[in-house]
Amino acid sequence: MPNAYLLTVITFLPLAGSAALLLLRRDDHAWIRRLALVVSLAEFVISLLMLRGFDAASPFYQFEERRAWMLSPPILYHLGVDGISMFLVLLTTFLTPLALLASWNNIEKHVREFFVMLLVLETGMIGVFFALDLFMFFVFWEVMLLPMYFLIGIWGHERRIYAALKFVLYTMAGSVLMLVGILWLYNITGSFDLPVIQGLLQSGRVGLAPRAELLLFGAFFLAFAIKVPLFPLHTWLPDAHVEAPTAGSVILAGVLLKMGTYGLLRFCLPLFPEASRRMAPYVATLAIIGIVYGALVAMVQPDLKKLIAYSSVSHLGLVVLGIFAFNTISIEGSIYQMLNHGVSTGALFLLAGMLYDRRHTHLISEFGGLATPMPVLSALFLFVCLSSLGLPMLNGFVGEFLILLGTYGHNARWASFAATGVILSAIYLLWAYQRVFFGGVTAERNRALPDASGRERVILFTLAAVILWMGVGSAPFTRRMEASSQHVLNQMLRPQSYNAGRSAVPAGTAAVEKPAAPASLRGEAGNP
Amino acid sequence: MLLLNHLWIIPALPLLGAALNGLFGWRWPKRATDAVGVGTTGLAFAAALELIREFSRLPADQVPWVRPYFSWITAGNFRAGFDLQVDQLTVVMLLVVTGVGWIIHIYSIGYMAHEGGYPRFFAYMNLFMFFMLVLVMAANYPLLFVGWEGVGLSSYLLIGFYFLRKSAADAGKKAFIVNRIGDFGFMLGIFLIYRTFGSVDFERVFHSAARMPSESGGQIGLLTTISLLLLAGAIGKSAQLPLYVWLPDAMEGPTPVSALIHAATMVTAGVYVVARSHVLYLHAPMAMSAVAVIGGLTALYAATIGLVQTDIKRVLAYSTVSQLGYMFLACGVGAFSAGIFHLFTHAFFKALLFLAAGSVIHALGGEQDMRRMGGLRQKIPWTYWTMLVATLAIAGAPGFSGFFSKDTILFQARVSPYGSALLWALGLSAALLTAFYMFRLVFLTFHGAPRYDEHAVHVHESPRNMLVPLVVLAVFSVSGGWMAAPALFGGADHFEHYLAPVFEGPKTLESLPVEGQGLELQLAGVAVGVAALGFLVAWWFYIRRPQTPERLAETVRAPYTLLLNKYYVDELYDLIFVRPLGWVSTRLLWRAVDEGGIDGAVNGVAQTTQRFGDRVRHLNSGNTRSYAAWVVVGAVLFIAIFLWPLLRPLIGTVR
Amino acid sequence: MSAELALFLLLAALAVAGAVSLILQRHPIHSALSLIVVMVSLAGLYLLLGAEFIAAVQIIVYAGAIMVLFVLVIMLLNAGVEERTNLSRMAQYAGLPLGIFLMVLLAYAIGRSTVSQAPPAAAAAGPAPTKALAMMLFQDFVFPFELTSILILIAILGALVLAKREI
Amino acid sequence: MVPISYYLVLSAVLFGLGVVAFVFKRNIITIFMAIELMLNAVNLAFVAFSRALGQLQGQVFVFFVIVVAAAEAAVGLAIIILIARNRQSLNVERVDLLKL
Amino acid sequence: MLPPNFPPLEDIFRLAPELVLCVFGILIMLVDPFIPRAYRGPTRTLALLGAGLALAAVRLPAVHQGLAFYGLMRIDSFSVFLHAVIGAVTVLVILGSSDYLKREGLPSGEFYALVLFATAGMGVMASAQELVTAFIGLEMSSIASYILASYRRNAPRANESAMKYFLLGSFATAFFLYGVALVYGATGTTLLPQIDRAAANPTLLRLGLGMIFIGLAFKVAAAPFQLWTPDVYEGAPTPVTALLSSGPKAAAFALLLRILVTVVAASQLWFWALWIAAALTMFAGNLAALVQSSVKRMLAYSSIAHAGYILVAFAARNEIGTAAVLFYLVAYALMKLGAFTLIAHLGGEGERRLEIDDYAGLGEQQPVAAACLALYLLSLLGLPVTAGFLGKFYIFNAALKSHLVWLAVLLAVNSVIAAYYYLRIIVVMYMRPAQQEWPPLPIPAAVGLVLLVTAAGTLYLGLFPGIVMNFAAQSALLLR
Repeated sequence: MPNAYLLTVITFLPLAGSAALLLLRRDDHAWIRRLALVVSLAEFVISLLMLRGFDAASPFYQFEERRAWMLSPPILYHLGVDGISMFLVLLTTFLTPLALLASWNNIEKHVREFFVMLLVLETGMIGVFFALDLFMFFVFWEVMLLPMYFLIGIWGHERRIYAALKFVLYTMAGSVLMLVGILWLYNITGSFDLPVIQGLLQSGRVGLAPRAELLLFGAFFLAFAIKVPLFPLHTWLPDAHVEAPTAGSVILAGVLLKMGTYGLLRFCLPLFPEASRRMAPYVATLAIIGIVYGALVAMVQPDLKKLIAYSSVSHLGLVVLGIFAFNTISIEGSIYQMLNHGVSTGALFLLAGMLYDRRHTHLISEFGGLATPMPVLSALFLFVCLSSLGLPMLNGFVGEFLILLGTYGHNARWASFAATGVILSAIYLLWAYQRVFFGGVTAERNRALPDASGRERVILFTLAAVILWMGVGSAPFTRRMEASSQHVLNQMLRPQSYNAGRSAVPAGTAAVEKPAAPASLRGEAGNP
Repeated sequence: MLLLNHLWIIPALPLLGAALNGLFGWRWPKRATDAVGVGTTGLAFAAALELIREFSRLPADQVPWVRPYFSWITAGNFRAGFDLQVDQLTVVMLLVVTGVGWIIHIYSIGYMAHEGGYPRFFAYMNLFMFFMLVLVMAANYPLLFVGWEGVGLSSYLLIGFYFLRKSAADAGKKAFIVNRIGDFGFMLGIFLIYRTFGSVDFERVFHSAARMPSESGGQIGLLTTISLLLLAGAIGKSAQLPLYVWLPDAMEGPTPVSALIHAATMVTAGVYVVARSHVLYLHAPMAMSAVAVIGGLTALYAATIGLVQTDIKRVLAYSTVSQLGYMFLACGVGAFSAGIFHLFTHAFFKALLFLAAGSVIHALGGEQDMRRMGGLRQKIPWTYWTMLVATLAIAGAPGFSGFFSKDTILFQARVSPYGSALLWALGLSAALLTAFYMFRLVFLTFHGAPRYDEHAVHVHESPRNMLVPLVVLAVFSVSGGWMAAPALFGGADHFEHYLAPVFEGPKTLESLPVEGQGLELQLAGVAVGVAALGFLVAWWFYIRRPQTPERLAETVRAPYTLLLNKYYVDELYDLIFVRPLGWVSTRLLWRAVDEGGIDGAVNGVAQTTQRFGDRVRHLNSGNTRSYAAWVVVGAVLFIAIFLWPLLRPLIGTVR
Repeated sequence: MSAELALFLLLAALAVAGAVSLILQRHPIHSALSLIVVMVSLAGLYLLLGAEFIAAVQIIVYAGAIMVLFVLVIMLLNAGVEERTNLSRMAQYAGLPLGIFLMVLLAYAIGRSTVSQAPPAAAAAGPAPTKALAMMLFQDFVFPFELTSILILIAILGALVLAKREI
Repeated sequence: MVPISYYLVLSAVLFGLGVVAFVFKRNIITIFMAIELMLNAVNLAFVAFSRALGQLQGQVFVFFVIVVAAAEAAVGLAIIILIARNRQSLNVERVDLLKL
Repeated sequence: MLPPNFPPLEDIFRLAPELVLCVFGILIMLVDPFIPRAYRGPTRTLALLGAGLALAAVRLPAVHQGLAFYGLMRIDSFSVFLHAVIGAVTVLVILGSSDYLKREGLPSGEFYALVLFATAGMGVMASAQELVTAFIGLEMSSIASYILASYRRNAPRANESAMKYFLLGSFATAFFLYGVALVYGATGTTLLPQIDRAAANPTLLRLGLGMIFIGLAFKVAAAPFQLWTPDVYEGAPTPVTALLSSGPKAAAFALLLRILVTVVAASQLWFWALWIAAALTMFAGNLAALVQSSVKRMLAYSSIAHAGYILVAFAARNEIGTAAVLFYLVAYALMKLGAFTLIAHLGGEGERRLEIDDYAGLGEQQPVAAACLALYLLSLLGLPVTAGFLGKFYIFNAALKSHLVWLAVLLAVNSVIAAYYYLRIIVVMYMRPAQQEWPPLPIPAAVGLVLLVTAAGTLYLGLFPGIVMNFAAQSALLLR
């Protein structure tokens, strides 16, 4: 079987690349950049191989790799991909080269280390999406912190150290509790293997007391909610974004935030359905608050990057809402919205970074009337803004629409409140756009700013193309997510939850057939 | 059958034009831009005609003719496809959009000749055409919404065309955001439709809706809710109360834009949607009356503001709002075909008015204030006469298109089961005011003595490529009405019959007894009389006794200023919504909650930990005796724990 | 009240008195002497308990060697009267009271616990306890015994490293 | 025949006094003496127990304790001498370079 | 021709490591006087040889497991494991200290001899199952440590740390000893396996075990007995600190563990004490470390915190916990040895470069050293793919196995607090420019070797803990 090691290769290729980078002379910047770019592009191409041979109809993990890693406690080297993780990995591998290009020549110090960090980070993120063993998942989850920490802390702006520490401590606070949760789960089920645990819990062979389930849910949820970030836990985000270098912001917004929502989708819902249902109203409330709150705060930000950061809070609130509406449409919408947000917000940060390269500031008041000196950049900026505010035929709309549609089917009130975000996003984005690009040129020094360079055009037009494509032809994506997001809901079905009649799946949107055990469940069900 | 099978060609043509002009326009010669911009639209027009020809051959049972192309959004069992459809309603809209659109494009060549960003302008215009066509040809709500938002976008771009002017940029933003507020309702409407009917395709929705029982007047059932939600969107798009505020500001855009988007086509999208969803509305009486009332009120309200405005384009803007009110009124009383008919005629004469106004502005070198016009009749006769025609049409002079459409609406308002005397009165008074302010406009602009500096500006008639469109539109403004002239005027009401398959609504005309016809005659007479009255007052004010208006304004100061300032609605909204929002976001949410509350808490925890750390650190005083003391403390503590069973009784005795 | 008890009480009183005066004396020499008193009285108690050998060792090694060492060092450093500084509030307000409380606690707990008293016959273990002691020391406990030799070695080494004058 | 618990109480008292002394005294040498006092208390306990149990082990342990005490004394006094050399005070409270 | 009651040869084998160490210690003492001061080669070689041989000799007890010397000693894979750890520690310490001694101009012969003797003592503690023997082992290592602590005779700080260590240490020892006496009195034996069997006097037994706990708790620097640690570690010569923080601590933990596992009464009695001590210790260490300005002292506090983590595993009182403790001891020894050795090296003449701020810009000056230090710190922090993480992971696992959820949560909270100050050093090293210029110090071969071993070990255990962990788990099982 040719795909036997595909996932391993995808996961560790960037790591190998970074090792290779270390072999280069540290002042040989040209080659360092080239090598890094080549690696990341190769990575992207290889990751595309997943599409070939990916069975869209199957809800189960594919290209699985399962090897024993440690014996006591039994920890596996277990990779696998399904319709959810595949696209997130593709997003990662797609954004990384762009991030590399974006930081082509605005990194002054430690160029080699910078690219090394970026590649290590890529490995970490991909690992998070592939790992099917809770221990492995946690390892990648934590490892990925470090490069980000350095990216912000070393190559960031003025208050970078504060931001970096805040980022790490926030995340750790959550993830350490998740570790407790993972081990507790292990002591209950005797396994770290996600499919096995899933099977045990779902078949009722191992039961969770409601209280225990709630606590476990909390332990996992907190970690993910911080990462997302959900409303009251979001304050690390603006700082991190503002201080991070462009590439850092892009990856942070593009991928890292998705790890939170991914975690919710992959662990919280399937493993702790009852708790999820019980907490859903509260989570949804927070999500909605986040949507409105983020938008409103974004509206009044004087700093472009901060504005985008808060807009992320708003958008991801929507994603969380979609996830906790428990139906196929909204969940598919959420997954799709993760990708959209990755692309659009990534693009926004890239654009902000380009402005920064020219003027070394993010303050909106410093700009104004830029449409005159740089028509192309401004046109593309508008395009991205439109996609981010959910204009139909651009990617953003599809996700929002599906989420709201599905949520409306589940709870009309939630959807109605959430939909106000549609208005607000238009307000803050267009207002910011107007202040930056419209009107006469306010500051003289802005008059001579150069328009988008060749490199920048490559980046931006690529993104624009993707935005348009995902907006018009969403079917090829959603078709591959269908089975998996359906599967998430099926995994939420427990015998008792039937009798309780609290099946959160609205009739019609979710087939109610008992899911067969995943291939990997056979063999070693029920470790000691 | 080429076009029937390839409906997509029609929207695709302008899109192509937009793409070409947008990408390469800036390095092309101007002529190429014209060719692409106007050519694609013209082709679209031709294609539309061809389509209508083919469509007329279609057996009735194949109407509406739906063509699915590719599926756009699919999730679960939800599917929104890129499906286009054709039926009589679509045909009418197609004619208006492509026809008027094309004419206006031609006009723009002359009008925009000396503007910067020429290709950009045509790219935006074509983009608008594309979205508008998608809107009218869409076969399901999401796709309609695509067009809906798309035209909003293009209008945003075109209003903000002179983006160097802050007012223009603001106006564009305002238009988009206000529309968004309406769209918010529209989206919810779509969601509810899906939840109710399990589909968003027109055919299935209407089919199943038709079989649902009609909801009684008072009750707000599913259908009513849906209809009201959709109505919210329509109100936003068609600038009805209370979301009309964006349209007058939208006049910041170039005049052809005002003519095409803010008079002829886009703003009528709301009417189109209501008409398109008439099945839902007919089952929701309450929604119907909501439509009617809003329409009627808007018609009157906007007209009153129009009375005193001095900016020529703003007058026309408010008149547009008012006329849209008429259309809503028509739909509200169940006379959908009448509404569409008025849409049709209005497209011609209002476009004509705008273009003529544009011609005037062009002639005066950008002057828009009527107080600095006058006596232009001889200088720009073509413009004058065409404008006069349009004015007569809108005022409802017998024989002109406006007469028929408006008359039908008023009549329906009176007699239809949904109608009432009140609605009729609203419409009638609006008609009066309309006649007055339109003639006021004409008199102020073309009659009397010139009030502009004749040495500074030398007035010149517009070039031919601007005049030809005026003439063409003038012709339609007159003749457009005859195709719908009711029977009693010797006309054979083609229009009503043509749309009949779409609106199997109340056929009031056929079911009308003889005295009903008499009634219609009387009503028509009243309407005409009212219009004439308006004309006379205007004549009296501005020709006979030109100083009267000032005196009047002096005598009734308060109402005058109120009208002059458009009832202070903008200020009101600013006070109620905009400022509080900004304040809350900045002071409360950002500073207080975010930085003060949450971040404060986080940093507070950090500092508290530090402080604790300092405490613990100071246990290490460096003095060995203290350490020993701590050892003793620990020893006692632990021994107490270990000997607990031994000590408990002791403690008991102590108590 | 038997003579033995009387003797015990006397010696005990002496020991406690010595300990107390160790605490109260201000000059190290006096403290050292009072400690010697304690040790000697303890040796007496050992005799009462029938541990002649230990009693001897106590006198020779402890009172003899170790305490002499102490006195020597005191002389060497001619340490004067100790100054009763009270820099450690902890020791003053927590250490001392709790120390006394600890003493009471221990005394109480131990006194309350009834110790299994072996029959006096077995008490005089074997004819010549010292011989038996030697046997035990050099057979059962030969390993720790050897270890103590290393311990002494370490001590010598330490004294050598730390206290020798030059370097 | 004196009950063994008398001895034990005595040893406890002595031990406690040692503790008190340790906390109370300031002169390093006397503090060290306090430790010796505690060790003596331990020895007394050992001997008493060995008597009570009718074994000799206790006495052996005492022997070991004494040896250890001797070793400690040697090293401890050496350290004290160093202290006295490096700073002209034997007051334990004055020896506080290392703190916080 | 051996005397009649000479112990069987087996016993000699079983105690081979200790014997080797003592023999070489004596050997060094004999050789040292005959070689000139400046010439340090031979003693170091001898010391390394001795430590190395001792480490190798661990093989012997490994194959001849069983009781020795009338059951005073118990050689099982538990003690073998610890002997291996301690031996390795000694080798590394000797390697790491040689250059330091030369730099500071300290006599090396006595130093090595003392290190070897101390190690022997620790070995005894690790395998003794008779309390007095254990006590003597304890004293061996302690007294040797006192001397080593004040090895820089003329540095007042060194003397002070020695004094504090000595006074408080013997104070605690007295408690321990009194405990032994009481246990003996209560049960009539000091052999751990027999304690449970003997018809015990409950109160005395409780008291005795309690006193023993107090004594050992002091040795492992558990709160509230932890106060001596920072002062002693800071004052002592850094290589000695490296030894103290790894060796004696491991031995003390071993003894504690053996008692806990062998004596059921103890494990019942101690539970709450362990719980409280663990919680207190974690917080005491981390909170105080939060506000330190000297790297050395901060690491001293952090070692307190880590003792707390280990105590959590104690409180779990199950095989997993035992295994976790063993694994953690290894990981911990690696990290601390590496860190302290590096600090000793970076400290420079007379250990003057100890402030955190002095490390500013180290990442650029000495990338290798900075990278190693960062690795140790991250491992102490408990970030994955380091030994520290897995150690913590196993501890969590053990705690949750016996449902100590809240203790686990406290541990979690603490590791977040800890993250702050570990990361702070990394921040300074990599994200701040150097203030005043310290001359970059080339890393000598021996130190480099230590760094290599410890760093590699930290990473390796972080990725493949299998070997060590299985060994630990198995010895934990055999301990019962």
